[in-house]
Amino acid sequence: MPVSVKFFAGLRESLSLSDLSLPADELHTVADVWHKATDGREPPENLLCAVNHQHSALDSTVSDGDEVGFFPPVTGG
Amino acid sequence: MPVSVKFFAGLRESLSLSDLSLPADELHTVADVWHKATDGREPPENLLCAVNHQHSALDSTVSDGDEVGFFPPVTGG
Amino acid sequence: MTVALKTAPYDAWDELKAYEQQRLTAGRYGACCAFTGTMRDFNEGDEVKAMSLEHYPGMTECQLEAIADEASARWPLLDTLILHRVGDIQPGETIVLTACWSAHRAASFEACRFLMEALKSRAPFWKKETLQDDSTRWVESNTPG
Amino acid sequence: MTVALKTAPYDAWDELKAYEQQRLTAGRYGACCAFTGTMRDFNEGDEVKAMSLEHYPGMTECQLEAIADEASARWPLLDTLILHRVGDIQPGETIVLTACWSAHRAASFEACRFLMEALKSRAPFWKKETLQDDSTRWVESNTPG
Repeated sequence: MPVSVKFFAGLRESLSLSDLSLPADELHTVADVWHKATDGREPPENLLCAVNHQHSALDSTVSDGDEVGFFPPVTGG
Repeated sequence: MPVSVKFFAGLRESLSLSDLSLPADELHTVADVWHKATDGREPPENLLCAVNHQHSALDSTVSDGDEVGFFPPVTGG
Repeated sequence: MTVALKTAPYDAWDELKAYEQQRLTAGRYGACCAFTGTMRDFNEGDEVKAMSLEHYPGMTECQLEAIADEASARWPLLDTLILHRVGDIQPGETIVLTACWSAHRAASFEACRFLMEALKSRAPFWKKETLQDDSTRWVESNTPG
Repeated sequence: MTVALKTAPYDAWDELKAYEQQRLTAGRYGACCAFTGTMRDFNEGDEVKAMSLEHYPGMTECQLEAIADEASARWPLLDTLILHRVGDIQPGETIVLTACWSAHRAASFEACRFLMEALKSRAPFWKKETLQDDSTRWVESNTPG
């Protein structure tokens, strides 16, 4: 099962990336997913990440079939 | 001008006193008003007093024409 | 800023909607915190059939206005509403409504809480409950905030 | 407990009235604290003409439900309601509504405040403002609570 990757808000716009599907091989952490999806870009300082809809960190583990989200600080409410 | 005295809630019921008008002479403090109005009863520990609709204490000053209120702890809201 | 005593049942949400439409300018405020206190049908382990709310006419309005003024002095509020029932009340009916409008949420939350705490300790209202056997009792003290 | 996303304008007070009538039992609760966050027509010194609220479908609902569950675990609540707009919003429209019902006031006030603070820091919503000259900008950070 591939890893599904989603970008939101300003990050989606600045990277021109929205939805990706990446082969799970060699993707062990959220950081691996970020680097693969962005061709090795430096992650922004205020980057937020989620794995399967739960807030996560760059060193969180990723498994086959996971959904990984990347987004800037949230501003709802 | 006499001093107007009002009792409320449980205190009104237990003393059987509601509205009184007392000559202002010799009434210098709220305590004086209490003693005159109640024939020298001991004021209850949790007694609250108001002079002209402002929360006051037994040693607060009373003047001609003032309205003095006596009541138990408030329980609104 | 509005403070009013109500002698008949009122719907808190209808009152808020009407007040906001009449008194606030849409787009100017970003936050409203509202609180309703409602009569429960039980208290201190007993079923309560009805309640009567006595107050001190004149002093009540004076104290509620002072409390609303104090909130406006302490927080940047755009408007404040306090409604309070007096007289005979049935279970389920709204007793008190407090609401504060502000630009940002902190002021409205803090001021609305302040209004309720101040009202509960300073506004001259007294509750008398009627129990199932038609006996009555004065409520002795408020729940701590 | 109800969490819902709204794609069209809604009246917060109508929603509260309907929810209370349908879901709460009159006489069982003594306190309700409600908060509304409304779109202002100005922000950071600029006039704002419109707003678009992006969110993370799936994660949004999951986070809002977790926040509501956490409130219920921390305070003795009878019910909790969270509504949040997504999509295009006009100034004056309600963005968020949170409400907590409880027996006594402290729980409803504290839990309602908690819902808003948690929502503002954890729920994946992002505001994009359209200014008078039709330029757009992402809101970078929330007002501190």
